[in-house]
Amino acid sequence: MTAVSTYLLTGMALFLVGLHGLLTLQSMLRRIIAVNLMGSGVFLVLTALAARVPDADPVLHALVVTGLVVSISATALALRLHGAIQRHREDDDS
Amino acid sequence: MAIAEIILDATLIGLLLVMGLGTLHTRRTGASIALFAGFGMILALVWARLGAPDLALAEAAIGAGLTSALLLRAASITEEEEISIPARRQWLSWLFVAVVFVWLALHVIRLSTPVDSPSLPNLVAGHLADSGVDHPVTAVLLNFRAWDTLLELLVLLLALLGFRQVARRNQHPYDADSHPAPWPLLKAWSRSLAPLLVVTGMYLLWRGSESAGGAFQAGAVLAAAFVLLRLSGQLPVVHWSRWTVRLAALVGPALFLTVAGASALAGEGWLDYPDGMSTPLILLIEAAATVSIAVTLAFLVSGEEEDIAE
Amino acid sequence: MALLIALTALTMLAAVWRLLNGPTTADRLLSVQMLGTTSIAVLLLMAEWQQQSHWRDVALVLALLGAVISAALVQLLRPVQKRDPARQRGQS
Amino acid sequence: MTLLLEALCIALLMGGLFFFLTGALGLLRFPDTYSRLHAVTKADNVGLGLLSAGLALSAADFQSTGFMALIWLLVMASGATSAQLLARYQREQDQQEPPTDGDR
Amino acid sequence: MNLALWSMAIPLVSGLVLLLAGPRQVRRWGGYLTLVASMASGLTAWYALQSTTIQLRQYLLLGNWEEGLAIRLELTTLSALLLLFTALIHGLVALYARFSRHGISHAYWPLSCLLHGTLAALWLSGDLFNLYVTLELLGLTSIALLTQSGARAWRPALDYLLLSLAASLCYLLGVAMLYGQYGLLDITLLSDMTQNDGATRLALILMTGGLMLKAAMWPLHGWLPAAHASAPTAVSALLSALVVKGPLFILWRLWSEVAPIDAAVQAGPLFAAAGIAALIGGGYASLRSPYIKTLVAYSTVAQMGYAMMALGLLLFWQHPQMHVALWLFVIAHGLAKASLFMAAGEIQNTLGTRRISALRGATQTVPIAMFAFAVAGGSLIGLPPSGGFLSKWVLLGPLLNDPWHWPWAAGVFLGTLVSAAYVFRAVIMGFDRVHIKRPDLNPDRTAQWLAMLPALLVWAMALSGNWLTAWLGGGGI
Repeated sequence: MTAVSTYLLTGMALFLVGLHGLLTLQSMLRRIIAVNLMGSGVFLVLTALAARVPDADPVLHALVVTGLVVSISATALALRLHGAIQRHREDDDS
Repeated sequence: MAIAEIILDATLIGLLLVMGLGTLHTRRTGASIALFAGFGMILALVWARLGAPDLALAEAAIGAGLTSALLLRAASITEEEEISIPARRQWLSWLFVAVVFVWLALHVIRLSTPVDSPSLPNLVAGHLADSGVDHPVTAVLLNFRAWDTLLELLVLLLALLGFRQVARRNQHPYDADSHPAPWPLLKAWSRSLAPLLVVTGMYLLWRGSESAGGAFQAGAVLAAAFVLLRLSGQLPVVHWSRWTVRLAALVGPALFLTVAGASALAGEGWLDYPDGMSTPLILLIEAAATVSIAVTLAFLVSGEEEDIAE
Repeated sequence: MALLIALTALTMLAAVWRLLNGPTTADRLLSVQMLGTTSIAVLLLMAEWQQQSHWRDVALVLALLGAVISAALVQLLRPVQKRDPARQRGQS
Repeated sequence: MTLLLEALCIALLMGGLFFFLTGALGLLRFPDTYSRLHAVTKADNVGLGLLSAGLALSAADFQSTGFMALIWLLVMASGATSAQLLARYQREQDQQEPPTDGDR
Repeated sequence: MNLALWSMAIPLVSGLVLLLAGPRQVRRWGGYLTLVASMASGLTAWYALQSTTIQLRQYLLLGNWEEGLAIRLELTTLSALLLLFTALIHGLVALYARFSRHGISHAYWPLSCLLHGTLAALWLSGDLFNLYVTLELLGLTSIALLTQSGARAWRPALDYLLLSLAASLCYLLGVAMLYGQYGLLDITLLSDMTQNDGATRLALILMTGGLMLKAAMWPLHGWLPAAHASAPTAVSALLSALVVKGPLFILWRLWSEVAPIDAAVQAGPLFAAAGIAALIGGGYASLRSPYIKTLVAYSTVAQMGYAMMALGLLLFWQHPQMHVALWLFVIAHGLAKASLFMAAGEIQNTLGTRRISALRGATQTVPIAMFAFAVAGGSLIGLPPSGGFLSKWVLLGPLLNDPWHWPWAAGVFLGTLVSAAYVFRAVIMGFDRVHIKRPDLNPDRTAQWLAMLPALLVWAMALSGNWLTAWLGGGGI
């Protein structure tokens, strides 16, 4: 059990926890967080794979940087939609 | 020594899992979001532990910083809600997750030994001298796989476009009427913090060609400075309807596309920088990309509402 | 050195406990701040341990962003309590 | 001399660790938000200060020492400011709601 | 190769130009610029297609770096054809959006241009991670387009966004596992290396799951009807005709190139079976739908079943004719679906209701749109001599030769019956002359004719069937 494999497994676990959350949770905010967790899990798998070689694989690091940006932009969009839906509902109620 | 490393790994992984589970399943929204912010910090430590400085920087700025700011802003307009999950079928779904995990784990564990044959890290190291920069991650991002980065900038741009379209007619959650005026202390603090952020952003950009750092990290830090100043009410609302603002958001992808097109027309091919020009071109593109990323992230995080009169 | 790092990291567990159990929002923000400071300490120690200076950059960014977040969020969180729809509409 | 320096360095690092541990303990055990605030900020600032001092002693160059000093100052300032802000925020909350309802 | 790159760059650049220009300018000439861009892109794609007849497979290693290090862009006859198809559909939809009376907001133009460019990048890419980025880009563009119809699209857009993110993360995890095992991202290089072992299969399963979710393939189609039906008409047309085809293309490349051949043969029947389930399930849902646009959206789910079936049988038998059938089908469906959505939108706008019962008497009130609906529907059913017929004919050819394959053929016939049922349900209602629903507005004749245009093209496809089959047959696997 090397450090790399433990982190690989942790990444997988986070991915699954996120997926489970996305599918079972009711609250939209939590589901958005869940998708973020899935992303972190995948990035952890990628980075753990990068750590297998002595000087860490720069290609994988670049891929994760790219992925991080995707995830924040999508999160911002999702949260905006969520907020808009909430306010819309409030307006309808009144 | 080895034992100490195991303790460190175990602590980090334990924290990661506890916070990951907690952020999804704790009852209060506030706790959930605070846990998520902490999760980002731990993740930055994990990247450091795995020898990925670029990721640690990006995570510290984006994951721990901007994403939690986003979530908190969202929570501030959401009613505090307590979630209660029906406990009946809960264990069944977790059992299913556990089974899938074991199945995945059996395959994934085999990947922990490196591949021997054509290994990209060696290729990167071999061509680093020709790439125009000294830092391998920057070389991959802006030279070897520049096409990914170009499309990435478009992703960011499209997120912003989608973001702007939602709730255009509604009022923005953060407007001066519903929030109390910022405390003077906050104002003073942000006035002294913002220049430091700007300097750090510039520093990260400048260091990017030789060491960890680069456009994404620098852009995120600059965006944080902007958000802070906006929140403490020291910057006016930025309007998308001004063409300068649009230009700032577009300059990164536009310049990148221009370089790509020009190199296809006049040079060797799409995104093939001419000899000797790689370093200045990469620096130029990075600087432009930083501006675009900073502006876009600032819009996304501070959630500016704009031209309603349009 | 590694042991020192590990022990410092262990103190984060306390912050997580406080995060999970609250009871007030200020407590949680405080724990996040504590987590941030501890992370910075760990990063500085790692920089010394592995003799690599870029962890200090990370620590700096973390410190800066932590400061931004805790300052900005206090401001953002304030109106939550006031957001009682009926009362708000009554005022406007 | 070097021995003395090393001993001092280790002592400082240990001191830093001690303050982190006490801070954690305070966060766990202190009864209300204000005292926890007090515990965390004090312990964190001193802890990080001692750690950076210890590391600075063994550091090779001035650049890293300067960096650590900057980070420490930043954390201290940020800690002080956000402690202020948090305390005020908490007071605002307490004033709004009866103190018995501490669950917010 | 450069021609194909221009075909991609032209819409991207025009998208950026449109963003930079102020709303007033975009309102004035945005539509025209989009039309010109799609035409120019189509023209370059046409020349690229010509060049592939000389050299079947061209590739470009970006930045002229070594194989494996660089991102590979690939131009085959198929990708050139898809470039042309994208430009064509984009142009047709832009024509409709520009001249229809129920105009579209100015924000539509840059987004549709960027969508076109993204798809072009996807058709050309030969790198697993680059495909991930194009997928994300495609997803976000679709969301941005979707949110144009305002508050009622928010909820479907959010669901779509979250699912699409989860799907791309599944895909990315698969990519990570492949990279972990083989150390490569380049599809062409990977295709020589992959072995049929557990980790590879797992990676393929993860990626397939993600892509099927993105392509709304049965059983992962739940998000599609709400999303596609709530978008503005022109956007629905683009989403249904083009966007779902992107993940399908990646799926095809994955299984026909990356996957080891024995794994592909094992997976084939599963795909085909899911395809039949999609045909029947989607068709039934479409038949039961109370709204016009939902009917059309569910029909996309059903029709993707044919694509999945063709893909599955292609993998199962490795029969090149299935490859032709698959892509003929994609093109025919794209044209027909664009027409169908535009006609549905026109009918809906004119009659002022979304309900399908409003179609009563539509042959009299909105005759041209109704005719377009019927004509496009005819292609979906596969009436000769439409493009839909052509693709089905190619698909059925090998199925009918061998008695053992007849069950699959029966599946196709069953699917045809179901699609006939839901198309005729709407059309027959249109001929009802007793309970005519009077239109709220004057019918917009130009827009109706424009909605008809793709339907006419899909029938014209049968005339050029020889070329298409030759191109696809020659440039295939």
